[in-house]
Amino acid sequence: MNSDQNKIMDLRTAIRRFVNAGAHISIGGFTLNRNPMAAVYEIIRQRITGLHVYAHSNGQGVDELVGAGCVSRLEIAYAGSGRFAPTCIRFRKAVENRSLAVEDYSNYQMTLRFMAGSMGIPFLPTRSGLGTSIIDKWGFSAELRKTDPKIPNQKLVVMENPLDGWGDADRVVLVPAINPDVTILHVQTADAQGTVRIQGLTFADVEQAKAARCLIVTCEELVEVDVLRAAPDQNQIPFFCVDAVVPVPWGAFPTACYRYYDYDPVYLNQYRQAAIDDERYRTYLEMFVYGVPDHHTLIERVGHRRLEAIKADPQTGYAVNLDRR
Amino acid sequence: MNSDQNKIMDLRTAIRRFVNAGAHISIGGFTLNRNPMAAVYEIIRQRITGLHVYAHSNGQGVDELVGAGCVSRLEIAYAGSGRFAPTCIRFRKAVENRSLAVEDYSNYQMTLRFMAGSMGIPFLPTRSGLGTSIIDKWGFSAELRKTDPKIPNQKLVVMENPLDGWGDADRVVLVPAINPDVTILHVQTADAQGTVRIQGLTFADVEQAKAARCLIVTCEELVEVDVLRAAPDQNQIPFFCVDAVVPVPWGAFPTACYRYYDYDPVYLNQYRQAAIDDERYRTYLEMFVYGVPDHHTLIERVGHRRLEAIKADPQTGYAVNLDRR
Amino acid sequence: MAEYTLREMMTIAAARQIRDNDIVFCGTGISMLAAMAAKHISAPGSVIFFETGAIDSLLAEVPMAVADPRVMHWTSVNGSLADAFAFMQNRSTGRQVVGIMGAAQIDRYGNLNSTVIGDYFRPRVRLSGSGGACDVASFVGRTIIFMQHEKRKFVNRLDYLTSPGWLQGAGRREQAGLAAGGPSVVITNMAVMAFDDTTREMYIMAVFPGISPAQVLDHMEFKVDIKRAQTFAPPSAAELAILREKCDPQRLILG
Amino acid sequence: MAEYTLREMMTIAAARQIRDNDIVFCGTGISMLAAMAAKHISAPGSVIFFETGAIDSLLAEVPMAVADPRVMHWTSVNGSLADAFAFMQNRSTGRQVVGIMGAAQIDRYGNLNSTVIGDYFRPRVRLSGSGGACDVASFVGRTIIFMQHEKRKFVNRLDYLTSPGWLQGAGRREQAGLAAGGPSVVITNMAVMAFDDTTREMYIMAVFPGISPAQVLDHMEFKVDIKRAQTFAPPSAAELAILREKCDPQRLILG
Repeated sequence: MNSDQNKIMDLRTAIRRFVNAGAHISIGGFTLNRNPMAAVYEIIRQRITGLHVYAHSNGQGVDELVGAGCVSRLEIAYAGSGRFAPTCIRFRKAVENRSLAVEDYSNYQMTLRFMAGSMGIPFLPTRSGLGTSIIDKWGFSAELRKTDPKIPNQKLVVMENPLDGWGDADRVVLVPAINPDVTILHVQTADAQGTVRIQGLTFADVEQAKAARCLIVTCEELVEVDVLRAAPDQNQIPFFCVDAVVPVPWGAFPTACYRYYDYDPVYLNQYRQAAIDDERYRTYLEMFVYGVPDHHTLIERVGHRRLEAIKADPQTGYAVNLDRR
Repeated sequence: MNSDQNKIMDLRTAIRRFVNAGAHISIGGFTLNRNPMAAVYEIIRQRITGLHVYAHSNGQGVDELVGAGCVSRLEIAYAGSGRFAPTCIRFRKAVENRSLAVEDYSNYQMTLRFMAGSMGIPFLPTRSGLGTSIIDKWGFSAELRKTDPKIPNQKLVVMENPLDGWGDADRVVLVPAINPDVTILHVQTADAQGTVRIQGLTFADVEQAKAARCLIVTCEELVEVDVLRAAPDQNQIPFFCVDAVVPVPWGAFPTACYRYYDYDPVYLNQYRQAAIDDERYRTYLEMFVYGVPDHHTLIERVGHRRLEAIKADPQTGYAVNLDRR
Repeated sequence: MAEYTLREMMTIAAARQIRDNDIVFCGTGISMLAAMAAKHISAPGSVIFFETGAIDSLLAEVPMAVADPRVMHWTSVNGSLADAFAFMQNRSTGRQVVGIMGAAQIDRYGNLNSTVIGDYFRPRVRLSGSGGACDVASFVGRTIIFMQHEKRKFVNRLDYLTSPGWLQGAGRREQAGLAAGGPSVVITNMAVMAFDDTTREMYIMAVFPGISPAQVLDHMEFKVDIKRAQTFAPPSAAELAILREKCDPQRLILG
Repeated sequence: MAEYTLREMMTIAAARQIRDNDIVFCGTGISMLAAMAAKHISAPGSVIFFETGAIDSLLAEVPMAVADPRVMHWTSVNGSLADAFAFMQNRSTGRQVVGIMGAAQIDRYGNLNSTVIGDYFRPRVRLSGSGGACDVASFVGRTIIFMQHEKRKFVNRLDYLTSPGWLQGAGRREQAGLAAGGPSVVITNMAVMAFDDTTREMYIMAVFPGISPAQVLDHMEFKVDIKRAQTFAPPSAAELAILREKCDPQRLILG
């Protein structure tokens, strides 16, 4: 909770101030859309490690954090980037060589966990997962859970319906609330005070934002307060939830930002090629992350031609007839 | 669930088809804003009785349904219409002469009950109400509850937190889901298929709509499908939730409809004057409800001068400098 | 010295309780006016929001209800009831919220009744009911309560406990499972009452000019400590000017 | 007779399962293509929606992911994950939903594994995980499953049960507390399998032209009833034309 009138800061400062080693974090977006990639690359550049990451299907951003060795624990529903990586490659390697502890949930269960956190309640109920391995197989052992006060003692709890079967439900799964130390979103527009307007699908961004103790918002465009106040029905996050506003054009690249630009198939295919080989992946990190001082330089390196190709068409919000093979 | 392409019908037909004697219903809006008043008056005109009404702070519409004797049971958080009636007068009379059975909840509890219904779960948890009379005093007896399968056996359940105090909560209140037979909303715009766009605050309309088995939507303006499809971020209810689309200009009158018209202080003050006296109230009903064939005639009776006075200013969405004493 | 009405003094008394950066939960009437006054006087960084989902409304005109279209204009976000109450139940935002509320009955621990006078099942007077009051009182960091000072309103035993104050005293809110916050002050037509930090019992913090602590006690069913009672500093000309000219020029609330 | 690829036939086989007025939950790839084809061929009133919250997307171009900006254009509502899954868990809307999904392993009751091959704690192959699959399989009226017909995929025992099918057979879903619905058909590169109404066990409903039931059994770890097996009616020229020209002209999915 923060009512300052001006929360603008540069990305390096925002990450340094709010994302510490071992922090529990979540990032916005879904698979190859509106991941806060500039912030992800800055976290990698600052070599922040031991992160505990909460994700539903956050895709590209999560795979890059895992690939760079920033993450020690991951609670997740889906690790994929659509057709470009049905299973995120660095995620798969990390789990198979057991350098990453994983706890599996479903997308709705993770969404409800963020929602419970945002609502200030300990859990939310669902019928999802009854009878599945998601209920019995715990990635984090009961012992580990007991020793770490930052995670709940139970992965989830199956409970008989205490309302005598009301709602035609004998049994429900209670999934525990998540309150990340920090959530990072990339959005289309925000003002200096922190009011946020997301265009297109919001995914679980709003729940992740309101559940977090601190919220960093990177945005394509910083707009005057009046622009957002004139149509508040279209705003989703009130300024008092926001701690840092960081203007970063192309801040979701190589993932998409609806109405601004599409995902970059070239980058995502190159990433896949690099990800399957450890040596090539090191080279990728050197060239595109450690090797550049900031996101602006990465964008320059990508070059005008490719950026032009993915610019969104104003009618549809994506790049019509983009070659996506 | 209904995917018909054209759901337009007239109000008389919609009410006759979906609102039966003894039905469990909820109406949209809040106190003196966006109540579906045309639909409320049509229900009264059709002399539908024995309704079980679910309300948070639905205000004017609920008081008129109660005053006309349509309601036998009411689950409610707040019966008032702002400064015009801190306590709804016909509601107060009905409760005091015990012609109306009432169950009390809080606004958030009622909101959560609609939300649970919309989510298809038996209950939602909250910390609201712990230690209060809302927990121990049940307006509907356990006996009544056991005999009626349409209401849950418990008003609510207080439960220890099964997640070992996770979320800094020892105890929670579980409030039971509501799935009304029908919900009736008045909104600014809808298309023939049923996609809905509400402007300004949505109150609990969206949850009430999605929780209902049938949904009637009255709207100020019927627009082409393309109008709503061109900016879907601003739409709240998908067409497949909607069963009837009823274009009714001034359909919320005498309550307000943001960006279209303000509430009518003259009508609301006259209503209060009538409501305090049974004889005058009968006259009110004869003149303004039974005495008119439809809402259009009521609006004509109100007259051009008063309608002009409450027309919304395009900048602010309400009638600037309206005399509201 | 400036002339002022009792209603104006009560409004200013509440406004003075609001700190910069508070998120102020408002009802209608005098509570909304107090929040508007605070924003213009002492707490420019405070945020006014409504249970209906309107956050940081401009309030160019005084709303007649929390769902008045006037609360929807020029906000940060126009949300829903679900959003508004979640902000209060949420620990990080909730602790920053100060709720302003009123009631028909109050007890020594600041518990409130706004539901019924007499027996719940055979009501002598039926009132509006909780609305959001129970939710706010359950969730937020602090509440400011407006009351008329009358024996029948300051009672030993509430007919119905609608909104939790300090319940039965020290530690009881935590035991019940409620948030740590609770009633901060009660502002009446005679005095400003507060609650003892250890016992959580009501005491007289300040009496309004020309009123004696004894007179206040005459208007209550239960006794409270009067030893800490000071005399309330009346509204200044500046405070009154802002209240009258900026907040309610039509005197819709001030009368 | 029209020439067609196996992938095209599988897509048409799924499209034929979709009824008018179904609400179709789609993943990416072939499942999305099947839903698009059905809308153009047999089920014009069907509605395509995505777990990301996009409802009735226009899909002028094939999306590469359920979060592709192409799903956000010209929808009825652009919502959120919370909205999308609530529609499926909600009894009235959920029963109208047909979910199309795939997996790495399936058992005789249509339970699916998309999480891990080998031991969960010492994985031989780690897969993407549930995503929305477990939710959809738990909630909706019917599911259509795409599989490659291989012994290692049609197994006696799943390494991990990600998405509930008929669980251990008749009545078990209800006992577990799940919605009444369940798997309807499994479409593979060799056949279309269905589930017995009483036992809920998988059986061969139809084999693709040139494939024998015996061949199908050779590609499964468990035995199934072949007595009901008919020969699948190949895609018509009209179906193929729509699929190729209207749905995937760039052959992004059809290859």
